[in-house]
Amino acid sequence: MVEHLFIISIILYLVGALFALCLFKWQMVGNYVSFIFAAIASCLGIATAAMVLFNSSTIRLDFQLFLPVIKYNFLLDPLSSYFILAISVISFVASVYSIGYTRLYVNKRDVRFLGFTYNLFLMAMILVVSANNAFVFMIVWELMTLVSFFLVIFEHENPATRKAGLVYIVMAHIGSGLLAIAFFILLAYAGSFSFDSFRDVASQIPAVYKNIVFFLIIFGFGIKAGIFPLHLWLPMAHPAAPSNISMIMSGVMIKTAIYGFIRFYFEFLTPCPPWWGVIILIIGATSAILGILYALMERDIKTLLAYSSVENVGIILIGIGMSMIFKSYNQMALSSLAMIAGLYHLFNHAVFKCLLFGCAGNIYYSTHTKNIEELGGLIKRMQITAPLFLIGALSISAIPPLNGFISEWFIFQSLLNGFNIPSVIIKIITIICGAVVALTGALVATCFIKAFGISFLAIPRTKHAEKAKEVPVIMFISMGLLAALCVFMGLFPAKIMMIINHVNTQILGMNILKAVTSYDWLQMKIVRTNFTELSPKSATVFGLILLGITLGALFLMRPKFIRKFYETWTCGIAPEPRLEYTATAFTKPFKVVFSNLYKPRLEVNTTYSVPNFFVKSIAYVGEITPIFEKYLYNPVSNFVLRISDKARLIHAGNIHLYLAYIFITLLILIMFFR
Amino acid sequence: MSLTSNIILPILQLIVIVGLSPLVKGFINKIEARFQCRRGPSLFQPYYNLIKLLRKDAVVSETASWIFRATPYVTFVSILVIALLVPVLSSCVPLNFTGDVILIIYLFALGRFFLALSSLDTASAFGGMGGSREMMISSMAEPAMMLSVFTVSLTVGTTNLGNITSAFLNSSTLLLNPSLFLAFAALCIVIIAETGRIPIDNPFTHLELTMVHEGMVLEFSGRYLALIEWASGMKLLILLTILVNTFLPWGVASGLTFTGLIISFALYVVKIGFFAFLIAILESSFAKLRLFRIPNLLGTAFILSILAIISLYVVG
Amino acid sequence: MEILTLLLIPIITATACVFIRKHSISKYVSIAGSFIAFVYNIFLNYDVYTNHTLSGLNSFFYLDALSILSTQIVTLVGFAAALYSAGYMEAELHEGAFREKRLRWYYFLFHMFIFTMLLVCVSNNLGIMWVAIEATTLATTFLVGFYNKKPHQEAAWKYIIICTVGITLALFGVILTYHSAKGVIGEIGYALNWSELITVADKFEPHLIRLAFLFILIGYGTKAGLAPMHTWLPDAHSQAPSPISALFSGVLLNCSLYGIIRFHILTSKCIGPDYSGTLLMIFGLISVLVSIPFILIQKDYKRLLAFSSIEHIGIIALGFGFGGMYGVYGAGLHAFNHAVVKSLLFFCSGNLFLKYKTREIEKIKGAIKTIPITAVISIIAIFAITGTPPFNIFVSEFMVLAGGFSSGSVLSIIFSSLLVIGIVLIFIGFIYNMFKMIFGTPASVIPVGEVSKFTIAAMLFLLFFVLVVSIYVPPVLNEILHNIYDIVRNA
Amino acid sequence: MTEQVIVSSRTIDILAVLMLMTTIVLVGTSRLRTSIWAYAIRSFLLTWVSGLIAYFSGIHHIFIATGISLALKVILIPGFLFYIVNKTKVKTDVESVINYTLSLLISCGLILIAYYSTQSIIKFENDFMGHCLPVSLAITLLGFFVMITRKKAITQILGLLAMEDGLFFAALSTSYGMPLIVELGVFFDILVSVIIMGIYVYRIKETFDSIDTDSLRELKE
Repeated sequence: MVEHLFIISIILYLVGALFALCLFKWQMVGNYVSFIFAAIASCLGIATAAMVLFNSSTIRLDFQLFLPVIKYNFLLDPLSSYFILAISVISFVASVYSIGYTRLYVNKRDVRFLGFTYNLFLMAMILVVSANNAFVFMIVWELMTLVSFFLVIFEHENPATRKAGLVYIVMAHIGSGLLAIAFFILLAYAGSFSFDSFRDVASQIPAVYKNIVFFLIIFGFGIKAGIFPLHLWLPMAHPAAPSNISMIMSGVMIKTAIYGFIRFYFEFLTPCPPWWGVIILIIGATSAILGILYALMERDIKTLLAYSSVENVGIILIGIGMSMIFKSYNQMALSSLAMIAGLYHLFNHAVFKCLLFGCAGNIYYSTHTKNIEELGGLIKRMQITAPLFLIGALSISAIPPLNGFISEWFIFQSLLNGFNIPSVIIKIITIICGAVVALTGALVATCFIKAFGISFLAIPRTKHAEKAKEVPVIMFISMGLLAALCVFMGLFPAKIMMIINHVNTQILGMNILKAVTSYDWLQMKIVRTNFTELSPKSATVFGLILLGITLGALFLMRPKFIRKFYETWTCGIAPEPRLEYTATAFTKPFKVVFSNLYKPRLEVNTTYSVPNFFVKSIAYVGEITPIFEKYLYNPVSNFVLRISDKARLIHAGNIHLYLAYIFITLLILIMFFR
Repeated sequence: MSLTSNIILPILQLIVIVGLSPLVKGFINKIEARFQCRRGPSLFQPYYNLIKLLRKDAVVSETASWIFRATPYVTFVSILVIALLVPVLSSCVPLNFTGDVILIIYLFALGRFFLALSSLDTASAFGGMGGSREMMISSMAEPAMMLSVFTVSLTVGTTNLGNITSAFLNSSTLLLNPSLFLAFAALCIVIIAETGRIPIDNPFTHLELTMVHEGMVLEFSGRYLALIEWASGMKLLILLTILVNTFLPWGVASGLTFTGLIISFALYVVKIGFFAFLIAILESSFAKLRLFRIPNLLGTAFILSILAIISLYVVG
Repeated sequence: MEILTLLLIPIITATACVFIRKHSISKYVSIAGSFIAFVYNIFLNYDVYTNHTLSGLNSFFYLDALSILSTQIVTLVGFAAALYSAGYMEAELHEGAFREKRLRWYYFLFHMFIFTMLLVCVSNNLGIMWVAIEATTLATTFLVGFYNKKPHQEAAWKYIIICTVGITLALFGVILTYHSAKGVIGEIGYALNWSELITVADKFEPHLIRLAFLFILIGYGTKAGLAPMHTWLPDAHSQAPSPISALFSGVLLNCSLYGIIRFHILTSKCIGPDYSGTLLMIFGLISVLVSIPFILIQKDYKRLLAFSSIEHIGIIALGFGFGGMYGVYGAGLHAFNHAVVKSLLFFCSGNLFLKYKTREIEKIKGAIKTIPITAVISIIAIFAITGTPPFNIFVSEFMVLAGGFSSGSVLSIIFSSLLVIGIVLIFIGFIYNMFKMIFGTPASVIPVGEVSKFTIAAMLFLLFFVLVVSIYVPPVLNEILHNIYDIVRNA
Repeated sequence: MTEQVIVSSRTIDILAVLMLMTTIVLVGTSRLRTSIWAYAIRSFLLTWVSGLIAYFSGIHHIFIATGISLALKVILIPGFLFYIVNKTKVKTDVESVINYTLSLLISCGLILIAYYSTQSIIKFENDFMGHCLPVSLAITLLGFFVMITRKKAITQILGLLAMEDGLFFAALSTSYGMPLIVELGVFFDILVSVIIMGIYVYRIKETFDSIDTDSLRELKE
């Protein structure tokens, strides 16, 4: 039953792709067809995942089709179905959204190609998380990369887009190369490509090879996940892609890397030493803080969101890392608590990041700009997008009672539990990570206050923003769904934890549902850890009651309260856009405080109409140095190119030289291999 | 605990926090006036202000959106919810189950979020300036706050303020712990930063370029201003309450006896008064720091809290 | 007898082409001839498929899985190239690159070339095989210098000198083998027949065989383009007309490698697989590593492809060197895949050349706008040649690597890790150049539209094989590859 | 072992050494015509050897091979080369990349290598014609060396031919020549290749108006 659903959904993706390609003339129709197919298929995906999760079963699909020597194994276990769930939810929403969004391109570019690659992309992601065989995994993994690459360079006339695409595909391919080596090393021990055999030999691999594989995996998957300093491609590629694609890339594609981490570290490489977990933890913390610091300085809203994805991946990895540490100290209950934190945040991030990218897409759709300095006052012009963005912003900054807060809370709880770890060093590291997470949370809030406040509030700064109007309805339906999901996951965490618990029972063999949920005196289900309880539901209820009381009291105090509207007091002049606070100005204090990291460069050049007296114009350039490109990537690539340039002497074009090569080779062989 | 207590205690707490918070402000103003050799306004001046403002209509900027109008209510209510989460008179907190100190911290963040938004909402430059500075200060304060709170909750083994208080009440030896003193110091600095008192921010200034909190709320008037003022007053009181009831919990009623409540109330007033007095001294003996000196101060707080944690882990 | 027919087809076609003066007819003749050869060879395939070996002319010819794979590649690519040159040479003719009557010689040499390569694959006598390999050089020298300008003559000269030297060295290896064989067999006539040698190879005198294999490796390796004997290859490939370059990369290299593999089998039967296997691995790895820098900083896209051929020959050599099921199977499959994809890429390059009249990467922009079909096909082909899933080269490279890693010896694990890194770097080089040429907006006023129907037909024909083999290895091919593994293993 | 066989084997050894000397002449001389003559002489010696072998081994097809090589290697090819030299009217002295004394020293080294590398094989042979294999290898290497160091295109052809002589000698001396069909094929290949090379020498002379291979350096990275 379930496997049939699964196969059908895959087939539907394929059919959608082919349909999109076949409908030559009617682009609009092709557009609808492909995305509707995708939507249906993702619904089936949701159903599949739900079935597998709820009767927590594992389903194997093995085909011996096509290639002789190699089997095609797929496995649907709770872990993979959790990811399938996330992917399918997001892809459903994105598909519905795309139906509206793609109108931007109809008859301007080849929408058929978009639909084609889009469907393949979704299919590839589903297959990545369900593959049970190294060979199949590599194929679908690279297919995912390849298709998303074509989506990134969809607007290839723009040089920036081309650069983004190049950087993306190159880095992704380096990652896959490392992954391949890791797989092969495992293969050398397992003797077969199947993941099952990897699981079987997990304990027999010698430590040194395990460590090699560990680092290969960090880099291989880390590039896709966008951890610092391997994040370079992410803030380039995600903005370059069409918004409906960035929804998926940021929402779920980078999560497939997290899936890889979990598969390897909790199944193929167990038991793992504590310091692995510590490394993951530190990587997570670094990515979190640096990611948000760079997001803070961004003016391009999609780049900002991309950097914030880096930050969130960091937070997820903190959860995973804690879980690994606890596991290696064999404290399974805490390990699964941390795992809940990580996976919960994973799902949350998928939801609100998708929502935010959708709103960014709406903004681009109606204003054709992504630079928030050119926006403003949209809240009056796009009256539905604004609240949706606000909800997204609130939940990404972990404001209760929305979902972001829950996972943040769990992260804090698991970090607090670091005191159970025997080693003092690790204890201290965990607590410092706690501080980092706290700082990150505050910075996220700032960052999204900036993003929302500058682009939606006050007066429009440019014509684009003034002429902005609301986008087609179909784009709201999907995003409304996401917003609702944000609220739901914020208010009823126990439900989500029930799902994640299935995953835990599979990969950690630990069912802590009883331990982490209980009932309060109003018999409402609440979440609890060994430190405390949390019931966002009742907190919200009380909040609403108090709000009611406040309003009532105020009404009683002055029944006929009225507001008078006047223009803002700006020291006597009529308020105009130029007087508004800009995004750059808003984050200026942080630029000063963290100037060691940013190395800000600013130049002011003034042109005078009458020298030194009447200023005609003042140009102010302020930018931050991209230290990773400057000090890490450029040197490496330059080095490689320099070496290659030296190598050109081999082909000097002189035939005597060429003959001499052969002669010398011959002599060497005769002397030494005789 | 019985249903009655679950009805009565919240109401009591609300009354105490909501009722006393203007008085604390008035008290601080009075003391400072005394230090400046003025008679100063009456203790109850803040009450008069609030009532006056509540009676008035509001003037709203025409560029502002519904965010601006929603902000006062959000801020006020979020503070009220917090008021239900902290132990004031009795160590058994009514809404213990709904959340812990982390929730409290993020509820503060909720109010701050909306305030900062509304500061940007009225296309005036001062608002934005105030908002960005406020965000900077609070972000810097966040880690120190978190860590000092962690120190306390790790010594006790819970993050619920109520349980913390009762734990300290039960065994006073727990309190004699050097790391707690470090945490206490850190928390004091953080509270000053959070409530925007001198030397971080001057609550009395309306000189444009020095405004932080005042800059944010510059455009509010009438009822909205009243709610925000009141909320900030309550924030001060709540933070002080957390401070005193965590680090010097003596006298806090553990049960729900009438006498117990009376005693703890009396002691509570004394402690709060003491700390208010300290703030007054501080404010009248220091000048406001330069904006970019503030991170150093908060950094000190952070270092203190880190030391607290490390000493806790290493020494035990 | 069947084998003789296979050989006769190209000869007849060649002679026919000489006598037909008008290109409009001769092109169809050549297409027809190569097509017949292609189809006929498929039937031969089935014969070998049913009864594992095939021999004719009192065992003068000998076909087993190894040789049938090579003939298959020869005829397949040969047909595609004939189809392509019909369009390409016509376009060149219109450009006035040469006079029409020289085209006859083009087709004559073209089919003689195919004939010689077929002879290499089907001859049972290793001496004849040597003669045939030398003959391929002689047949193609004029094709390399076909345009007869300075660079073409230079390329031709380097080609014939270097290759002849190499082949001459190989002859020494053949002689030594013959010498040691005579020691065992004694009877002269058959002493160089593979079918005889393989039976008695284990009784050979080891020192002789070792020395012989060295000379064979150097000699045929020169022709196969194994570094550091590869130096003729980029020049010849870049100067020859595109269809000929396609045949060079796709087929000629394989044929010479085929020679090496034959001796590799003999040697490993005599003194165990390690000696020759290790040598193959070393040269394979050197070839891969040498090709990397030139691909990274290449300015001429035909040279780029040439260097990539060196890399892939290296990979095939590595595969045979690793040995084992995965290694050999993968190597065989890789030979096929590389032949198909690389010829396809050379066809693409030919179309680019016809459209832009330059071989410099920098001067080409926005091909996807001007020649969309070629551009799309070349994108696919580039991703295929760089071993990107889900295309066919990935499958074979993956198997070769699996062979390397699962063979257990530390040396081969290190080699395969280096191979992975090399493959990634080469991918980077290719993609970088692809971006320059394919995407963007065309700079100057290049007329939009494909050049010739024939070229597109040839490309689609090959593309079909690329896409099919990437998801499905036909049972015949599969069986043949398995047989090759048996042949190598039984040694 | 019969008297006559021993005698002929000794003669063959002597001839081998003579061939080696002609090759050294090829290395040492600075005159084009001299080196062509050296080639002719070497081929003649080679033919002599094969005649001898054919005589006492009594294998008939070697006679055929002898005849062909006499016609081809002693008469045709040298003639063709002289024809080319006259036709292209090149200056008839050979420039070398490295000077002659040094190249002579190197060639000594090569001969040593040839002996060194074949000794392990000779050990297993009977002492009969012990010099042949190393000498033939030496000739091959020397020819190769000439190809590397001499600049003129024609000298490269000569080097190649020297290599092939060495191989023929190896084939003859070790195993009485290859099977006839192979021999024929090899002869054919040599002839054709020399012709083609000649044609190219002519063409290169036409286009580059020199047959100096240093002018062929356009194609490079």
